Amino acid sequence: MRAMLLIRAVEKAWGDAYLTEEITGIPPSLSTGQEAIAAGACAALGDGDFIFTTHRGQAAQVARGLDPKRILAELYCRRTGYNKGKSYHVTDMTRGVVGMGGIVPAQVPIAGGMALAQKMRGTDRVSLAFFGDGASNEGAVHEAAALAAMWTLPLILLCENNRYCITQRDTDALKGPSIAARAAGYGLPGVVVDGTDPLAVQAAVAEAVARARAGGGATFIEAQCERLTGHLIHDTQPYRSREELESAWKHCPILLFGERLERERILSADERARMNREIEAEVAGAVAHARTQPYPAIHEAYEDLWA
Amino acid sequence: MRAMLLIRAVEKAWGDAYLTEEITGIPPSLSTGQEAIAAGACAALGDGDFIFTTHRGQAAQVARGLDPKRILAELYCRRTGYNKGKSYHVTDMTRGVVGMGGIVPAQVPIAGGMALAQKMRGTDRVSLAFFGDGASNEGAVHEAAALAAMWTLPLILLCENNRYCITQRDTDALKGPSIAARAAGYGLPGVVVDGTDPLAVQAAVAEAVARARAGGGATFIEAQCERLTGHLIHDTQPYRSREELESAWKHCPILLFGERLERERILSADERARMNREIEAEVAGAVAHARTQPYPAIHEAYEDLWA
Amino acid sequence: MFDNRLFRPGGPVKPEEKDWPSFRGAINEAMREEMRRDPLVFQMGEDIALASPFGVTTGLAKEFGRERIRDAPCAEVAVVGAAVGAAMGGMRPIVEFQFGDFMSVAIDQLTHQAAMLRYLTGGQVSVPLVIRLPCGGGQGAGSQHSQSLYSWFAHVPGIKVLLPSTSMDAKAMMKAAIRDNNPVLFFEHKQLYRTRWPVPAEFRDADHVAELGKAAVRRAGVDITVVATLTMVHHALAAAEALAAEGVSVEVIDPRTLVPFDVDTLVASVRKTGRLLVVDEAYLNFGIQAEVIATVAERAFEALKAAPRRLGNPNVPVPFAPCLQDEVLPGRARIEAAIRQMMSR
Amino acid sequence: MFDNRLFRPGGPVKPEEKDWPSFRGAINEAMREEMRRDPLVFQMGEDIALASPFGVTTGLAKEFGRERIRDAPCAEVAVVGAAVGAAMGGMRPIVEFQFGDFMSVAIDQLTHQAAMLRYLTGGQVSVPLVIRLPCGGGQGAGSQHSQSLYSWFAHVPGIKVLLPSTSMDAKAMMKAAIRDNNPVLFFEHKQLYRTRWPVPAEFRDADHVAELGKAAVRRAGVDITVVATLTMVHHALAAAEALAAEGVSVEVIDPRTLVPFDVDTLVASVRKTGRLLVVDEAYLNFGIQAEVIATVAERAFEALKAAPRRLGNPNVPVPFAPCLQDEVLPGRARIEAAIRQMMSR
Ligand SMILES: Cc1ncc(C[n+]2csc(CCOP(=O)(O)OP(=O)(O)O)c2C)c(N)n1
Ligand SMILES: Cc1ncc(C[n+]2csc(CCOP(=O)(O)OP(=O)(O)O)c2C)c(N)n1
Ligand SMILES: [Mg+2]
Ligand SMILES: [Mg+2]
Repeated sequence: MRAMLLIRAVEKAWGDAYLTEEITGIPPSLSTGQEAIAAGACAALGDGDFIFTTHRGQAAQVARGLDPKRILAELYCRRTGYNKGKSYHVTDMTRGVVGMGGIVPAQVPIAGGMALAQKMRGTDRVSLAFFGDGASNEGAVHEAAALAAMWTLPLILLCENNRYCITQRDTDALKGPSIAARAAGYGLPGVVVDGTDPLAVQAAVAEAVARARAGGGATFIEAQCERLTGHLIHDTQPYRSREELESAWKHCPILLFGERLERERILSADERARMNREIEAEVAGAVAHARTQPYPAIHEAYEDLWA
Repeated sequence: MRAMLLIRAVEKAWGDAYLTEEITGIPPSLSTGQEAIAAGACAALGDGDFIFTTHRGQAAQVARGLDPKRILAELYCRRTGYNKGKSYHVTDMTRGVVGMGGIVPAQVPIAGGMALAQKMRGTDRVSLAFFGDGASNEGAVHEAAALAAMWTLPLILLCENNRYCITQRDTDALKGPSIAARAAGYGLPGVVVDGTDPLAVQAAVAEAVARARAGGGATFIEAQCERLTGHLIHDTQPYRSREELESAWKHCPILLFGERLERERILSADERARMNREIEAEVAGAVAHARTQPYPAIHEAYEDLWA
Repeated sequence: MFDNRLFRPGGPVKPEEKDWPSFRGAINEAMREEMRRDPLVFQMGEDIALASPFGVTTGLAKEFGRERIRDAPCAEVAVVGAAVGAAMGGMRPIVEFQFGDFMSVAIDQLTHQAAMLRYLTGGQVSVPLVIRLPCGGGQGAGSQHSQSLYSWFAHVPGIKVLLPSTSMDAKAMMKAAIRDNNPVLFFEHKQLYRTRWPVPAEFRDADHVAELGKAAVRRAGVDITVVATLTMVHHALAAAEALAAEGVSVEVIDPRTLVPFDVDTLVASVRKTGRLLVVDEAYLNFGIQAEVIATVAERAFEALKAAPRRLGNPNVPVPFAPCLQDEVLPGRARIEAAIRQMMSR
Repeated sequence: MFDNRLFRPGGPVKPEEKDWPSFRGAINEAMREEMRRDPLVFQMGEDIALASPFGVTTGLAKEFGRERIRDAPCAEVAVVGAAVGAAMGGMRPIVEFQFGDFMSVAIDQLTHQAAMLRYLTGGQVSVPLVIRLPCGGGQGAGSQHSQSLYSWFAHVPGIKVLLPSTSMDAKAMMKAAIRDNNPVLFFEHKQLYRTRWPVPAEFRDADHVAELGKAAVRRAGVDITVVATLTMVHHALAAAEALAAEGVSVEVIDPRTLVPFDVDTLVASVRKTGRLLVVDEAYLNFGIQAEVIATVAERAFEALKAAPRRLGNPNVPVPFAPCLQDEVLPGRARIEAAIRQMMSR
């Protein structure tokens, strides 16, 4: 729960910074509605594992325990951000988080390569690639899935089906029974899971992790959810009806999980509110931190290209 | 039967020309063992339809009724060849034959585009793309299949599974139940057919053609056979055991179909031998023709680039 | 250093600009007119029907329907391939990429198929298609959304490469691209989309089509030739104005097309001025700037009075942080400095 | 016109050549030594274990096993991606393409991922990988199997580009490529594979590694500088011999690496000779030839006595028919003619 609330708070801070023109550039892409996937998936991973994120990657970065201060510093283009202001695809190799997403879904074959490295080096680490429903139609996913099957790689292909590829509805672009149904064609296990339920996602990923660690190879998971906000922050989703959006919001994972925790008397509404206040304070602190951080110096434009 | 014998004779002529060093350059890729697929598929197509061939495309060119004289003239690099000596991917737009194959399997998305053009122009023509088992792992096939499903294109994806991608056995590279099994993931019908039986191939393609003409969209067909000769003519297949090759030759489509026609008293062994002699004479004539044709003039190197 | 203030991509329209067509509007109008004229013209691209990424296709789906303005899936190999096949089948496709950088995933379909198929088949097919590639930096969009990769495509045979810099050219060149029987890449600098430009009367003439392969002399001068493309044309013009006050007369040449390339206008200019500066956002090493210099060195060697120079991205990815981004993009200030230095020798 | 007889790709080995290592054997030996030295080095490629397309990996699977010599499927995006990811995971992959042209399907993984990831992450990762790209024409292999596309890759930041032309360089540069911590493209001209070259003693030294970024002066001369790569080095040397008889002293420079590029050796040579001819099989327009000329025009303008010139493929696909193919490739005869013409002015 905490992870999901923190994700939403960090993203809100980023979105606000853009809307108030504190930061400029490419508009933020929020994962509102998808928080349970990142939270569930990261909860199933161990310390040495790797994740490869998308253009909508903040949820996973936060869920993997990265420091909101340094995430926001990056999004504020500061030199103390994780990537020194070089890109907003936040990366922290010490936590196995590789930020990608400029090219959809180039991270998937690379995650396969990381899995290959782990296998060849004899570790039991797994590599998990996030990608979207739209991305699933790209050849890169196909090739990476086939290779993972062929080489029995410890890879998890985690498709976040948030129903949209920008303005294109998944049902317009995908005519099979599900995206995970494609897994069978590669000889991989394919699983569809409720992406609004962090525990369901965690369970599915945990099973995939266990399979991978045991040398059983890759798993293709499709976590279905709803994209509640626009593709980018300035997208007001005119291509979706009011009814569609209203019903989508009923699938808000924070809402659903909050209700459930209340129902199951694990976390009361009050406790949740308190948790949220703490988180908001933490994020406000992170924003304040980011704002005071220095911008990169000009000469840094020429650094970090060559090893 | 005639088509299959003619294919093999034309290819033999090409192979011989290379082995005797009459022609140089990239070694010929013969489709020995695969003749039934081209013969069956082309028999199911109508006059206005289109086929997109592979690097192993002579079988389909011959089966589609192209003139062996001009095919061989092209392979002999003469200016009266179909492509004026510019490439060995023999093309004849008047017969809807597009020769491709330099880049595996770039022809598949393009065949999809031809299908789109036919659909938009309101014709009932279909577009058929050949590609191999190895090629099926390329992203281009995935993307084209998904697009064909999405736009209900009159396209036939005809995978010739000859068991090998150069030296790589299909079972090493493909871990699903079959290549056609991938079709389901796109929401396309997928069919596995015996690629050594021309009538079975013809029936499967005819059904796909009927579906496409009726507006029912694309079909994915996998025709399974054996590659009897090497990947290229100089490949002696040291990576295959003698037993494997011997058992593969039992699947020679010409042998099998010949036996069947004999059994069913449609074509006796004598008649077949006569047919073959006629064909050999025809091909010998085509070779003689090709040899006498002029080479392109130097200035032709600079022609045909811009429209 | 890139001077973002030179264009106001946002902000209110100034009174005098009211009747000037915007750059993106000009492309839209060209496509609209050509789609009206020729029912074989159609478009494919991600989100072009419902929410055109940069507003270039806005309104077209309403007029022409979703069959001719086709929302494409995120599958660029299939989409470019579909364009190649459709073109061979007699259609005239236009493909939009959201960012031109993404062409990186579909280059084979462009350079080995679209561009080569006519040659390979001995002239049996033609492949009339237009690919629209938003390019350029300055929007803080990061390394993979800010590039100007035309040097790649101008290098290989069979592809026309267009770089419009004004509304008039955007319209007339787009019309020429659509009517051309070859694969054409149409690069659209994102910083230009919302700019507005005064246009001559023929802008309104639906039959006015640009002749491809003619450079424009944007400003006549006698001391130095500056060759610039896209936004850099305007940076160069601003620099030229500033230098005019110092008594330096700058000629600004906008090649407009890289393939075909107008060697004659370039050579004539350098024969007059004797000095050459080439400015482009492309990566500097092995970029189009080198070709311009090499062409002049070969064809107008005796006319050169001083070493030619070039400006461009100094071969690093365009960084995300605006302060770093602006550092690696050329612009008015750098052009002025370079000209001053060249004139002082 | 391309002179195929300059190298005998087939045919019996001449007696004096017996102890000379072949070009492909040199690459093989470099990879073997490095794989022995460093267990993290491994290879992926189509058919590299069982029937190496050009024989470069022959025998390696036997020594190192099928895990380290991995037969890859026909899926170049996945394979290059696997190399990038494996490199980030601490391995040192070498990838073979059967023909370098096929890189066209996987460029994004190279230029936007392998080359950019270090920069984008602020230096957190490094991507040590080698991609071997057989290139060049002359074998009658057709338009999509005969190209020399390094101009593309030298243009974008983050990739080293190597063009070895002798057995010694092939070995020492391959070793340097494997030990380098950046993405490296290793272009192998197919006409060179079976050629044999005399080598100095350090060829046998497993610790001898080339310093990347140092051009070789293949022949000293005072009248004209010829810059040539790969097979063209040898065509240029043959032309130089012929011209020596006519009293023309030709200096032949082999840059060996395009990125990093040795500007100093080039400039020093032209300062001495005053004349420059650049020869390469690359398409001429917007190709690497232009960069060499532009560099000299910028850095050694005053030294130039005559207009520089360049030879290359005149921007058509390499046709299938040998007679047409030979027409579009440069070679010894054209080099001689160009030099004669340049000296006669
Ligand atoms: C190769 C490539 N094509 C297109 C894009 C443009 N693009 C950026 S995000 C996006 C949407 C992808 O949709 P999906 O995979 O469903 O992810 P979501 O945005 O829904 O998280 C697209 C098409 C890109 N970045 N790269
Ligand atoms: C993109 C690309 N990768 C690799 C190759 C090299 N290649 C040529 S033919 C071939 C074999 C393809 O196998 P398959 O699709 O099964 O066809 P087959 O040769 O068996 O007919 C390969 C890998 C190529 N031409 N293009
Ligand atoms: Mg989505
Ligand atoms: Mg095969």
